Amino acid sequence: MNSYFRAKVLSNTPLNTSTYLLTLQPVEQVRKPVPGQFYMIETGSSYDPLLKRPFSYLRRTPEGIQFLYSIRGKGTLLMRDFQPGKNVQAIGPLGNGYPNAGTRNTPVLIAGGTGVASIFSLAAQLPRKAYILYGARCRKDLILLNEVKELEHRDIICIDCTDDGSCGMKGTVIDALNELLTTDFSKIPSPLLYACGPKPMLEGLFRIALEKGLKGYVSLEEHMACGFGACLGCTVSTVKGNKRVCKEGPVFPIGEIVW
Amino acid sequence: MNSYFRAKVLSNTPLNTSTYLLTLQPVEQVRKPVPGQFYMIETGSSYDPLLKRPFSYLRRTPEGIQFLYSIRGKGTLLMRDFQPGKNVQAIGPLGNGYPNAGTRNTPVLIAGGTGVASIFSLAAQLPRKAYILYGARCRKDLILLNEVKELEHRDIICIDCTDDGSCGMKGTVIDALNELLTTDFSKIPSPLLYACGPKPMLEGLFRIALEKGLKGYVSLEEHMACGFGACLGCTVSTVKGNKRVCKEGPVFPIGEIVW
Amino acid sequence: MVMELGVALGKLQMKNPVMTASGTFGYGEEYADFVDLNALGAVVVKGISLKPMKGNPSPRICETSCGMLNAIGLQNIGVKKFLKEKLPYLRQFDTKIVVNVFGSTVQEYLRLSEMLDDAGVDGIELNVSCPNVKKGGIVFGTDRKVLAKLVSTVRKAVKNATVITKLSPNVPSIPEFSRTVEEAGSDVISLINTLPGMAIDIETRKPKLANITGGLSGPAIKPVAVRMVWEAARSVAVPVIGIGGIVKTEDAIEFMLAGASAIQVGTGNFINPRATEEIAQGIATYLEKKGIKNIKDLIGKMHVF
Amino acid sequence: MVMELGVALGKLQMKNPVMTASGTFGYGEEYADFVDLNALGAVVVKGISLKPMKGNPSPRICETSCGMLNAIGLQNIGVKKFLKEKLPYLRQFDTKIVVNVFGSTVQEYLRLSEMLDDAGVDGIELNVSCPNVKKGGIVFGTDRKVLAKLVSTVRKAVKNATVITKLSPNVPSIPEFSRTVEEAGSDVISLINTLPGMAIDIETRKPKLANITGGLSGPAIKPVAVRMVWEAARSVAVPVIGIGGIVKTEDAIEFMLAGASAIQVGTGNFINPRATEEIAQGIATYLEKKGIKNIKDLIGKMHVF
Ligand SMILES: Cc1cc2nc3c(=O)[nH]c(=O)nc-3n(C[C@H](O)[C@H](O)[C@H](O)COP(=O)(O)OP(=O)(O)OC[C@H]3O[C@@H](n4cnc5c(N)ncnc54)[C@H](O)[C@@H]3O)c2cc1C
Ligand SMILES: Cc1cc2nc3c(=O)[nH]c(=O)nc-3n(C[C@H](O)[C@H](O)[C@H](O)COP(=O)(O)OP(=O)(O)OC[C@H]3O[C@@H](n4cnc5c(N)ncnc54)[C@H](O)[C@@H]3O)c2cc1C
Ligand SMILES: Cc1cc2nc3c(=O)[nH]c(=O)nc-3n(C[C@H](O)[C@H](O)[C@H](O)COP(=O)(O)O)c2cc1C
Ligand SMILES: Cc1cc2nc3c(=O)[nH]c(=O)nc-3n(C[C@H](O)[C@H](O)[C@H](O)COP(=O)(O)O)c2cc1C
Ligand code: FES
Ligand code: FES
Repeated sequence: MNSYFRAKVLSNTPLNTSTYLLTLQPVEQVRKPVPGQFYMIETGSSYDPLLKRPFSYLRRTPEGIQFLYSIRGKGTLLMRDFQPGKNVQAIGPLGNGYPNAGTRNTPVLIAGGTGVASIFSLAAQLPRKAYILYGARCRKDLILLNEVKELEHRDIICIDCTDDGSCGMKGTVIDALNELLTTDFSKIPSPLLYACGPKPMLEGLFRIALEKGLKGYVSLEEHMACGFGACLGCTVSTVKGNKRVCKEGPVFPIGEIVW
Repeated sequence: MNSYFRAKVLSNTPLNTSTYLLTLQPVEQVRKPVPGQFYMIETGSSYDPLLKRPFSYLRRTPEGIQFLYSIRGKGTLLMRDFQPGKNVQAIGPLGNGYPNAGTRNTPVLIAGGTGVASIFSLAAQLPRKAYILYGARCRKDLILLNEVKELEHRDIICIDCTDDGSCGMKGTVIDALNELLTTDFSKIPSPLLYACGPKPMLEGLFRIALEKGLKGYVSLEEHMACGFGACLGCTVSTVKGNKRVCKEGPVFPIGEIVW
Repeated sequence: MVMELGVALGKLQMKNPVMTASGTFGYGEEYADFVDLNALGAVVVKGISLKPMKGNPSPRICETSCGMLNAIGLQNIGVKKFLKEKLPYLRQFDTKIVVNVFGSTVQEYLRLSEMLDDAGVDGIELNVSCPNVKKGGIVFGTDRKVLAKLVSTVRKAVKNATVITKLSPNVPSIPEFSRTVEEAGSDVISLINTLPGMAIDIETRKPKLANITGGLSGPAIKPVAVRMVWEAARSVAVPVIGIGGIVKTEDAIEFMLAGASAIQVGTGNFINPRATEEIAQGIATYLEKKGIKNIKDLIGKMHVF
Repeated sequence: MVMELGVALGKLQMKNPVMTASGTFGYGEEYADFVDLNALGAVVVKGISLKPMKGNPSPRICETSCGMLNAIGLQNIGVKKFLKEKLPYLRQFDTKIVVNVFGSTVQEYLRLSEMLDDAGVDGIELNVSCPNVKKGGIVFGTDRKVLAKLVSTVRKAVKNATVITKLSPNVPSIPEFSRTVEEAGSDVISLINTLPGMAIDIETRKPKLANITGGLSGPAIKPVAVRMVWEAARSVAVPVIGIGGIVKTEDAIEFMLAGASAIQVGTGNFINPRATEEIAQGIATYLEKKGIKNIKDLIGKMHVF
């Protein structure tokens, strides 16, 4: 079983102008990922870019492993040119996935932007009733919205929202969460938060959790060099000292992080 | 008229396992090249490789400019992946072409390996009887041999040779030249040499020229950073001091070079 | 938006902060095909010595990861020929002319600077990364006493031209050397010159440069250069020119945020011969986008956490 | 062909010249998934201090052209925890164990070295690129007197372990510093550590590292590193370990031709976590192809024109 492996690009499909769905087919026997884990993916064959880039595990298909990525800088720009058949090196699955909710809690999932990749992978395998709040700037940034909505048949209630109101509720996921908790709080038996998204969103969530005494988990991002705990480049301040996002995370109990 | 321009890859075809025929279509108005000139071509979009690479002008087609390149290192390896439609930046035409033979001389062209690109472009526009000696390691390295042979209908006599004897005469072009000069010397009115190929070949040629009192021109290669005379990186020792291969060359009178 | 792009390096008033780095822009004319020299703040020409020099044997350059090594060996046509054949060409343009000079004794630097000052060039850039023959080959730029002597001697003799000292990156402390040069009277400090490096071909087992070692330049050295420029700018009051790995507008802005009042594009010219002109334009666009009216509000304006 | 791949660095006998560079290989166990540690000449662990250190705030790393900057700030678990929790793991393997150490006084280095020597580690690598609190923050590695004092003190106290001094690249003369360290008794010299650098995000205008400056590593610095290793190896008789930008076999060979008796792979481990093992294999393949029976015939065997 390998965690450093060669994979073939099966497909690389634009979902909107800046987000792509990438399917990699490992050409070696590899480990199985769990939701919340991530992979380090090589973006080019030269030394510029030098380091692999971290991407959350989205889902497995019979042929391969899928990822969502948005174009940010030089690495993701090169990924856009990945042609089917191309070989790339990858490392993974890495980090720790989302802990189980336990039988008594109701998972409340919160996804912002490409954070949907990690949250969707979790939602897709939840065994029972849950909520999923999904927000983005506008309609076309609500990547995979249909897939998320389809989870409703498995009793997962999806609340989508956009900053500009072009789809779902107008406002941020934090607004949506506040509203959900205000109106339906009593109806949700011990909500347990699971969140992945931009830092300001996670900070907002932390404040709500503190205020309402909620528990939960957040998936964090930090710049990474290795992805497997060797460089100490990706640490985050926690109440228990510095922790490596790639190794002790990327998923952390929300209350552990020093924001 | 631009000499720094963007071009589109029209085609990029393997001619053998390590040599490719590249056709670039400038998307801007560009200057016309003459045989012996070259272009600096960008091989990748990142800073690794950093510098453009020099390639001789092979010929023009109605659609674009053609080059021959063999895989040597990281730049040419990336060129192999050029897909039709790709944009590349290029500079050219650069340097000085081959001087005219004058009416009384008989051009004797000598090409070794990919040196055939530069020599073929010259041969293709010679107005009168000439010889072309073309050598490579083996049959499959005699790139464009058919095109070279077709020049015979224009009274250009082609003598091909291979180190392993798998095609044409067994031996080097220098052997072939020696033989030609020994057997047919009297029949060739004032031979004028034009050569492009690996350094050992050109050195061999220089010795023959010295010995037999022949004149002619050689096209040289040196590592280049700019290609247009600014960096002084590509100098060669000549009897008149250091000269820039990219600017005063790449074609030099054979007797001027300090070997 | 009306923007102020001009910067003053001592008496040297440039229409914008974009200069060319010595040795990468020939004598200017090599770029006539690519760049409108009128669009540049200043042209810095290839290093000039009193007598012509033929430089090192080939190979003189090789590529490295995101950089290149060069060992040109300061080949140049000598100051006389420069004044006669190259300067008149440059004078046609509405740009400042800076001449990079080097010698093997203080006297040679002095003589060169006087000749160029008399000829009316706008700036003289002292390349101090050359061995001092009098001092047993020690490089001028790495001995503070020798460096101070050189700079003050030249400074006293030069009447009109702005004196720029180009620091060697090969010193233990950039702040100390910057202060040394400032105290010696240099009007401006420029940095960095190339980092000494080497490369070996493992097939032939030979060094890739005939000279064995050469100077590393290009994007690879940018982080080192930005750090040194930041250190220099914090240590002195005179303007600092940032050099090292600038290829695009973003790189130029980075150096200016670190404290550079102007920048020089070197190896970047080989990658994109139009780089200087594009960067001059790009800086204007950046300022406009950010609503910065005067380029001074960019210089040294990095926000610290 | 029977080949001799083993090299001796003083008393430190390694089965092959491939080592890991401190700070890029954790405590070894982080690579258990990727590398058979038995295949390596030695494992050099993350820099250890007497007391645990929490290091710098994030962001601690950023990528640059063909390189990366890091400002980890020497975060580590402290020597006690290392001896108790990490050393036993490494002892399982048939490889040498080298511990990189640093302190803020000579006494701290001494205490650390003694503890590690007593614990039976094979080598102690002195990281001297840290500020000396007693000497007003000056970096140990950039002051020859302080450096000599440090090395000789440690050398006298250590009984069995091989003492390796890791030179700072931030010195005016590598030959001088190499000789200083050799004279002070260092068994081996390793170089280079990272080059100080920085990068600024032009959108936020903030430095890309919370610490503002960091150390540059990776392929970008290889030419500088090869040059310094060549200078060091020519200046001293003790073995030199080459470090800086080694990612592939070719890079390792280049350093050995320049004079390195062994090499360390740093940033290369992030690019390819199997790099060390592949390079150990690759060197054997190269020697075989070239018909070189003993690796000694590679070390310093660059052909000069
Ligand atoms: C555990 C983890 C999981 C991730 N999952 C996904 C995912 O599923 N889909 C997705 O699109 N992105 C994801 N990211 C973010 C992704 O790694 C970055 O967008 C990517 O590395 C940017 O690379 P680049 O070369 O294009 O940008 P660069 O040129 O390197 O930088 C462009 C910008 O991106 C920022 N950036 C660079 N690296 C990171 C990083 N590691 N984390 C956050 N910001 C960074 C830089 O600060 C800069 O502002 C994840 C990050 C982590 C740490
Ligand atoms: C004026 C001129 C015209 C040329 N025309 C052609 C042509 O038509 N077809 C063709 O295939 N090649 C031609 N070359 C050679 C070509 O430029 C090199 O093969 C190419 O630059 C190698 O690039 P790389 O990145 O693949 O190799 P690198 O990784 O840079 O190096 C691989 C090997 O190639 C050698 N090399 C690198 N650059 C040059 C160079 N500029 N000249 C000679 N050797 C070099 C290196 O020393 C090394 O041994 C020409 C060179 C010059 C100077
Ligand atoms: C080919 C070449 C020649 C150079 N010649 C000189 C020179 O004559 N005088 C000088 O002071 N610097 C010279 N330099 C150094 C550059 O001016 C500049 O300081 C250095 O290359 C770093 O900038 P860059 O990374 O933008 O190239 C030369 C650099 C190169 C690449
Ligand atoms: C993330 C990181 C952490 C490092 N930590 C240490 C350290 O603790 N002690 C030390 O001596 N060097 C440390 N170094 C320097 C490396 O050991 C090595 O000298 C340097 O990175 C150059 O080699 P490279 O280009 O192969 O990475 C560190 C380097 C990196 C990239
Ligand atoms: S990325 Fe290296 S320790 Fe996390
Ligand atoms: S390649 Fe720059 S002068 Fe010829």
